[in-house]
Amino acid sequence: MASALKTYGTLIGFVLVVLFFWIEIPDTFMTAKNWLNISQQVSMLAVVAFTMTIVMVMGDFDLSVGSMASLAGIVAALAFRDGHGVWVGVALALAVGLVGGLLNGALVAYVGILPFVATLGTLTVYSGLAFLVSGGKTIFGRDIPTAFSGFARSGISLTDTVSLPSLTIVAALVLLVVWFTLEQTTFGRRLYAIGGNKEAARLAGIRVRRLRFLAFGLSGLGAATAGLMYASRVASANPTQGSGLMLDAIAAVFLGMTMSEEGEPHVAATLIGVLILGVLGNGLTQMSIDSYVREVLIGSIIVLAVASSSLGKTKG
Amino acid sequence: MASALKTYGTLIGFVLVVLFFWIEIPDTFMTAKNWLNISQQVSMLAVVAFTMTIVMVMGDFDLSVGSMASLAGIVAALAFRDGHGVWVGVALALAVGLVGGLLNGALVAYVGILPFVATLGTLTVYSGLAFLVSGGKTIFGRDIPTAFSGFARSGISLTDTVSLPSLTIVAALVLLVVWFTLEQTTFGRRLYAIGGNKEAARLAGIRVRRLRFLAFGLSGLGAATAGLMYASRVASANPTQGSGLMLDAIAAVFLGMTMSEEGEPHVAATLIGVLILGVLGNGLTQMSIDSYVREVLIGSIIVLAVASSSLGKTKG
Amino acid sequence: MDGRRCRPPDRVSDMTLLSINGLDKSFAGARALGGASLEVRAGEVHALMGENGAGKSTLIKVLAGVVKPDAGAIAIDGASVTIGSPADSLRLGLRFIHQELSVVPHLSVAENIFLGRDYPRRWGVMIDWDGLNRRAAAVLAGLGVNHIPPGRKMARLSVGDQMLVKIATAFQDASVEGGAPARLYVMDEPTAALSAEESQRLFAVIRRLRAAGAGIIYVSHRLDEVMELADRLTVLRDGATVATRDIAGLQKLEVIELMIGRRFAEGYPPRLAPVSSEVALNVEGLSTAYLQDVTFEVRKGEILGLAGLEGAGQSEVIRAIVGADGGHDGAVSLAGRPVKIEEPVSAWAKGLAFLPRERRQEGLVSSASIAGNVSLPHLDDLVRFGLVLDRAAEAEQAVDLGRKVKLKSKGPRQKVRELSGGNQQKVVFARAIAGSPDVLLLDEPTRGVDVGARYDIHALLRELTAEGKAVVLASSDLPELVYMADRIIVFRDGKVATTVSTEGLDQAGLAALCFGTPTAPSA
Amino acid sequence: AGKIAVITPYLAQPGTQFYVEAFQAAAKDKAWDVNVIDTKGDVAAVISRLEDAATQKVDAVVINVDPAQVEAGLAAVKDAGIPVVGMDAGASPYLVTNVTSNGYAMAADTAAYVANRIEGKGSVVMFVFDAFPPVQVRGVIADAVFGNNPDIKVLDRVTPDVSDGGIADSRAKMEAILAANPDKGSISAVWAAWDQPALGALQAIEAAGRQDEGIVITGIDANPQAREAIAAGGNFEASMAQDFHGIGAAAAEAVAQTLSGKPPKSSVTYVPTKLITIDNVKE
Ligand SMILES: Nc1ncnc2c1ncn2[C@@H]1O[C@H](COP(=O)(O)OP(=O)(O)OP(=O)(O)O)[C@@H](O)[C@H]1O
Ligand SMILES: Nc1ncnc2c1ncn2[C@@H]1O[C@H](COP(=O)(O)OP(=O)(O)OP(=O)(O)O)[C@@H](O)[C@H]1O
Ligand SMILES: [Mg+2]
Ligand SMILES: [Mg+2]
Repeated sequence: MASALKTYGTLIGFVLVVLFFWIEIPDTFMTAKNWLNISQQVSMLAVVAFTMTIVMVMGDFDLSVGSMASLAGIVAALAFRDGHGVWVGVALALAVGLVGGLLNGALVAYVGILPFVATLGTLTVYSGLAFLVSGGKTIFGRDIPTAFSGFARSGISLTDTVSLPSLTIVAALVLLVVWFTLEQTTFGRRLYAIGGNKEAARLAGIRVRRLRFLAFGLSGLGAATAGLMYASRVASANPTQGSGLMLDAIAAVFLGMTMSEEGEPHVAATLIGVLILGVLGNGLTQMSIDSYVREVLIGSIIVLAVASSSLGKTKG
Repeated sequence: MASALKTYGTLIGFVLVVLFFWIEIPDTFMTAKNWLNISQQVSMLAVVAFTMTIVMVMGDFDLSVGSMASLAGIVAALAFRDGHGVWVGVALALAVGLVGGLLNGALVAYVGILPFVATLGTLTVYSGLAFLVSGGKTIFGRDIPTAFSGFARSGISLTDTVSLPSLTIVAALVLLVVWFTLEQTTFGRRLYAIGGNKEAARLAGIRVRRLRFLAFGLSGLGAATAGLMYASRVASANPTQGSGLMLDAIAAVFLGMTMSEEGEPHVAATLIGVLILGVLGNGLTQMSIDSYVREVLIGSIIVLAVASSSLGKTKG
Repeated sequence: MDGRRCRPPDRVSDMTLLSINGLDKSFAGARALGGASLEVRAGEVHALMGENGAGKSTLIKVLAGVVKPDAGAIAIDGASVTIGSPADSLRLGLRFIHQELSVVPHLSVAENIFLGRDYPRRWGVMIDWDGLNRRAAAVLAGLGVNHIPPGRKMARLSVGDQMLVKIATAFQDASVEGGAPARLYVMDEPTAALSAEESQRLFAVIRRLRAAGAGIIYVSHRLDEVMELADRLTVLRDGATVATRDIAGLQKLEVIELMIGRRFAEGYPPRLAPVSSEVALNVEGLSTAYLQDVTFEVRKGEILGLAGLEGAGQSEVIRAIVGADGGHDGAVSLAGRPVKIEEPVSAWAKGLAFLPRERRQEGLVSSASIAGNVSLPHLDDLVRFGLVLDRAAEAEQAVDLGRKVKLKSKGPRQKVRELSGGNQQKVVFARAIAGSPDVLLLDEPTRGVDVGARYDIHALLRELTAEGKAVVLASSDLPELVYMADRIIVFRDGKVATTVSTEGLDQAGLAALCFGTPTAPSA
Repeated sequence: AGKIAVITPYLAQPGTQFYVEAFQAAAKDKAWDVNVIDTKGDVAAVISRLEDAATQKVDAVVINVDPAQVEAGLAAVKDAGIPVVGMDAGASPYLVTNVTSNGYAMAADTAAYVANRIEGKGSVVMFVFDAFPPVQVRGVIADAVFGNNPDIKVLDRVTPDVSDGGIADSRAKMEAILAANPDKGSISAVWAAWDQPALGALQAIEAAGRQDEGIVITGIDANPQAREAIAAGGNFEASMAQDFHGIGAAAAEAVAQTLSGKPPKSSVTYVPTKLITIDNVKE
C-alpha cells in the first residue's frame, strides 16, 4: 500500500486534479472536445519532453531545446520567405535541429563538457543565431504558406464538431517512436544502462560516447519538430517563441520520474507529467481563477501531487 | 601539464578573455574603475551564485532563487509603501527568503521531493505570490525611500574618481561568509560529504536531512539578499525582475565546477564563473558588438573556455 | 579445503596466451605499475598476488582498456595488441570480474547480464523479454545459481547476489548451450563478497573453463584459495613483477615472503587480556522486517562473532543496532543503560562505531580525502572556537591511524578514490577505531585486505579489547571468526540459530553450524 | 561622426524594433556609429550597460526603459557628461527629452472603441500586463472606461506568459475561457493591452469555430501582423498605430540637436497615434 503510493502517488495526484475539475466545471471540462483541445495545447511541450526524456534517461540535460525550437521555426519561415516549398523549409529546420543536437552531443560526449554547461552555452548560441538570421523580427503573414500554417488547424474529423488535431497526432507519433526506441531497442536499453551506471555500461563494452552523441541529436530533432509545430500553430516565427519549453519539458520529465521506483525516466510517465501541466493550465483558466492565484495554485498542486509519491524516500 | 590544463583550463580561458579585451579596449577595460563597475554589475548574480553553491555542494539545485529574489524585492517595497522604515523592509524581505528557502529544504529533505521538482514548484508559487501581493505592478518612485535606493549608489571612496561600490562590498561579504562556511566549518565539510555519497554520509553519523534543510534556507536567504540589492539598484521592485538570475547562477557554479578535479563546486571557483559571465557582457558592450552577435559570442566563448578543461574527461 | 589439488597437470599447455611486458603506469606522478610483466598460458589458472596497492587492479584495468599504460607491451597469442577501450578488450576475447562491483541498479538482472550484447528479438524488432530472461536464467544456472529471478531489478539483490550476477555475466559465453568460452578470464577478488559455498561453485566453473582451454588470471588475498585453485602465480611488489612460480611445491609462507619482501608467519595474534564480566552491549528481542527476536549481550573486552550464510541476518543485526534502516522493536542498552537509537548519528554519539559491509556504497565518500573520510563521524571532536574545523588535527588523526592500519597512501589529503581497494577498506576501519568508541560493530572489516595488514588489524582488535572495548564482528571469513571471536552467534533466516564458544571449534565445525547440518556440535 | 549607444531591455518587441530601425536609418544619414544593446528584459543589466557606455565615453545614449528604474546608470552617464535621450522611455530629469506616444490616450481610444461597438453591454476579456509600467497604464485606463459602463462585465483579466512572445500562451488562455463560456454571446469582446494577446485570442476564436459570434477584438501597437488581421475583416477590428518610425526619427533628431549644442526645450515630445480599423488599414 505504502509502496503503491510511492509509485502511483503522482498518478493519483493527476487523477485527483482531473476529478476536481470534472466536478467544478461539470459541463465543459470532461468533454472529448476539451481533451482534444488540451492535447493540442500541450503537443509542442509533449514533443520536447518526450525527446528530452531520451537525454535524461542517460542522466543528462538538454537546456538548448527552447532556443533550438525558436531557431528551427525561424529557419523554416526564412526558407518559406525565400520562396521554398513547405517540405524544403521543414526539412531544413529538422536538419538544423539534428545538427544542433549533435553539436551538443559532441560537446558533451567527445569534448567532455558537463551537459549543463555545454547546452547552456549552445542555448545562448542558438538563441543568438535565431535573432541574427531573423534580424530579431517576427516572420508572419504572407511569408508563411497556408499549407504550413493550415497543418496546425487541420485534423481528422471524429464527429461533426470534434476532430483529432494534426498536432496531437504528431505528438502521439513522437511518443510512439520514443517509447519504442527507449523500451524496445538495444539502443534504448543501453541509454538506460548509461544513466544507471556509466562506468558499468562502459565496462560492458557499450560505446557510451557514441550513444550520448546520438541521443543529443534526437533531442535536437525533437526540439526542431516542436519549433515547427509551434510556428505552424501561431502561423509565424519569432526568435523567442520556444523559450518557455525548456523548463516545462524538464519539469514534465521530472514529474514522470517520481513515478518510477528507482527514479529513472520513462516516456509514458513523461506523458503524465505533460498532462499534469496542461490540465492545470486549462482547468484553472476555465474556472476563471485570477492569473496570479492560478500560478500559486499550479506550483502548489505540482508539489502536492508528487509529495505523496516521495514521502519517506529520504533518510537521515 | 595535461592535468594542469584540466584543472586550470577554465581559469586560463578566463584570463585569455580578459587579455583579449585588454588588447582590444586598451584605454578603458583594464582600469580600476571598470573592474569596480564590473564587480558592481555582477554583485547580485554573485550573491545568488555563492549561496547556490552551498546547495549544489550537496548535489542539489534551487530553481526558485529567481522568483525568491523578485518576491523579496516586492515584500520590501510594499513594506516601504506602507510607511515602514528601511530596516523593517529589509528584515521582512530576508525573513521571507529564509522561510521560503527552508520550505524548499523541508520539501526536499523531509518530504523527499526531487530538488528539481520541489523548487520548480516553489518557483511558480513564489513568482505567483510576488504578482499577487504587488497586484502585478511595479513599485517605484516615491514608494521607495532614498535611503534604500541610495545604498546601491553609495560606496567607499578610494580616490577622487573611483569608489568601492556598496553592492560590491555586500557580495564580497557574502563570498567570505560562504567560503568560511563551506571550507572552514564542520557544517561545510558535512555538506561536501553529502554531495559525495549521501548514504555513506548518513551511515557515518551525518544528519543528512537536517543539513539539506538548512542549506536550502541559506540559499533562500541569499536569493532574498540579491533581490534587495536588485531592488535598490533599480530603485523599484517588480514581480519578474529576478527571473534572469537562476539560470545564470547555476551556470556560474557549473563553470566553476569544471575547475575542480572531482567536479565539485567551490565558492572561489563560482566567483570565476560569475566573472566570466560579467566580463563578457562588459567587454563585448564596450567593443560595440551587435546584441545578437554578442549572444552568439558569449555562448561560444563559454563553451570554449571550459572545453580545454574538459577535454578527455569522458571515456568510452 | 586442505590445500591438496587434484588436477591433470598435462592440461596446462605451453602455449602463451597473453604476455605483458614492462608495463608502466603513473597517476599524477605516483607510480602504480613500474615494470610489471605477466605471462598466462591457455588452460591455466594464474594467480596474481601482491600487497594492497601493489598494482594488481591497475594491471587488470590496463587489460580491460580502462587505464591507458604509459609504457609496456601486451601481446595475445604472440600478436601485439593495443587495448583502447573496454569494447576493444571484449572483442579480443577478454572477460572481467572487476574488484569493485559495478552494476546498473535500475535494470533487471537479465539486462545486466546482456549489457552491451544484442538482446534476442521477436519479429526482428521488439525485444523478446521472455527469451532474454530465459537466456539469463541459463547463464545463471551455468554457475549453479538458481535462486535469482532474472526479471528482478538489480537494486533489489543483496550485494553477494549482485556479485554472482556479475560473475555469471563474465561466464555467459561458456554457459549457454554450445557456447565456447572466451580466451581469457580475469578475476579481481571475486570471492571477497561470496560465501564459502558460492566460492566452491565458482571454483568448479573456473576448473571447467580451464579444462576447455581458457586462461584465467585470478586475484585474491585468501591464500588458501589461491593454493587450492591456481597452477602458477606471479607476485607484484610496488608495481613490479618480482617472481613467477609454479604452485606445485610452493609453501604459503614463501608466497607471503615474496609479496611483502620479508619473513612473516600467517596466523592470528593471541588474546592479550581476559574478557571482563561487565556487559558493554545488551540487545533484547530485536526485531525488524527481517530479524526475529534477536537477543544477546557482549561484554567488555569480548569479541562476539556473527556467522551465518549470506543474508542470514548478521549484517541486519548490526544495521538495526545503529539505526541504519530506521526503527526496530526490542531494547538495546549500553553498559546497562537503555538507549534509543533511530539514526546512525546517535549511534556514533553514544560510543558505537559502525563499519558497514560495502565500503564503496555505504562506507566511503570517494571524492573526499583520507582524512575527511576518517573524521566524518568525529567532526565535532575536531572543532576550534565551536565551529572551525581543525584541519591540522584532522590530518594528524588520519596519519596516526593510517600508520596503525598499514595504509599505503601519498598522505592524509589523498583522495580515497585513488586508493587501491584494500587500502580503501583500511580507511573505513581507521574511521571505526577513531575517537575511541566503547563498542565496535564491524561488518566484514578485513575484506580485500592483504595478509600483512590483516594481521595488523587483528592485532589492533586485540589491543582494543584489552582496553575493555567490546567488538561485534560479522564475517564470512570463517577462520577469522574462529580464531578472533570469543563466542559466535550463528544466524539462520533472521533468527539466532545457536550461540557457540570458539573453544575447540574449528572452521569445518562452524561451517556445519551455518548450514544447519544436524550433526553439528552445539555449545 | 558620433558614437551612440541605444540601450533597451525590449528589443524582442516589434514596436521597439521599428523605432530602433528608424533611429538607425536616421543615424546612417548622419554617419553615426550606433551600438544597439538588448538586455533581454533585465532592467538591472540596463544600468550595467549604461555604466559601460559611460566608461566607453560614447557621445550620446538613447534608452528605451523606465528611467526611474535605471537612475543609477543614468547618474553614471551624466557624471561622464554624456546626454541621454529617451525613446518611448518616461519622464525624468536625467533625460534631455523623451520621445513617445501617449499611452493613456491609446488605451482610451481602444477601450472606448470596444465599449461603443458592444453598445455598452456584455462581457469583456482583458489581456493586461501590469508588471511593465507603460502597459500597466493602459490597463488602468481600460478599467476606467469599462467600469464607467454599468452593463459591461469584465469576464477575466488575464496576464499571459510573455516569455514566448505572448501569442501562444494568450491563445491557450483564450481557448480555456472559450471552453468555459461555450454559449454564443457569452463573450462580447476581447480588449488587449498590446497586439500579441489580441492575435492569440483571434486564433483561439477561429480555431473554436466561433468567429461568427461577433466577438470584437482590439489591440494596441498596430503591428504588421495585427494590421493584416484587421485587413482580413475578421474579429480583430482595431488597434492603435504608434508612429514607430516617427518616434525613432524624432529621437534621432533630438540626439542631433543635443550634439549640436541646441537640445530640445520640452522634456517630452509626443508623436501622434492613430486608431487603425478596416477603413484605414490599407493606407
Ligand atoms: N586513479 C588513481 N589515481 C591515483 N593513484 C591511483 C589511482 N588508481 C590506483 N592508484 C594507485 O596505484 C597503486 C596501485 O593500486 P591498485 O588498485 O592497482 O592496487 P591493488 O594491487 O589492486 O591493491 P588491492 O589489493 O588493495 O586491491 C596504489 O598505490 C593506488 O593508490
Ligand atoms: N519585458 C516585458 N514584460 C512585459 N511585457 C512586455 C515586455 N516587453 C514587451 N512587453 C510587451 O510588448 C508590448 C509591445 O512593445 P512595444 O514596444 O511595441 O510597446 P511600447 O512602446 O512599450 O508602448 P508605449 O509606447 O505605450 O510605451 C509592450 O507594450 C509590452 O506590453
Ligand atoms: Mg585491487
Ligand atoms: Mg514602449
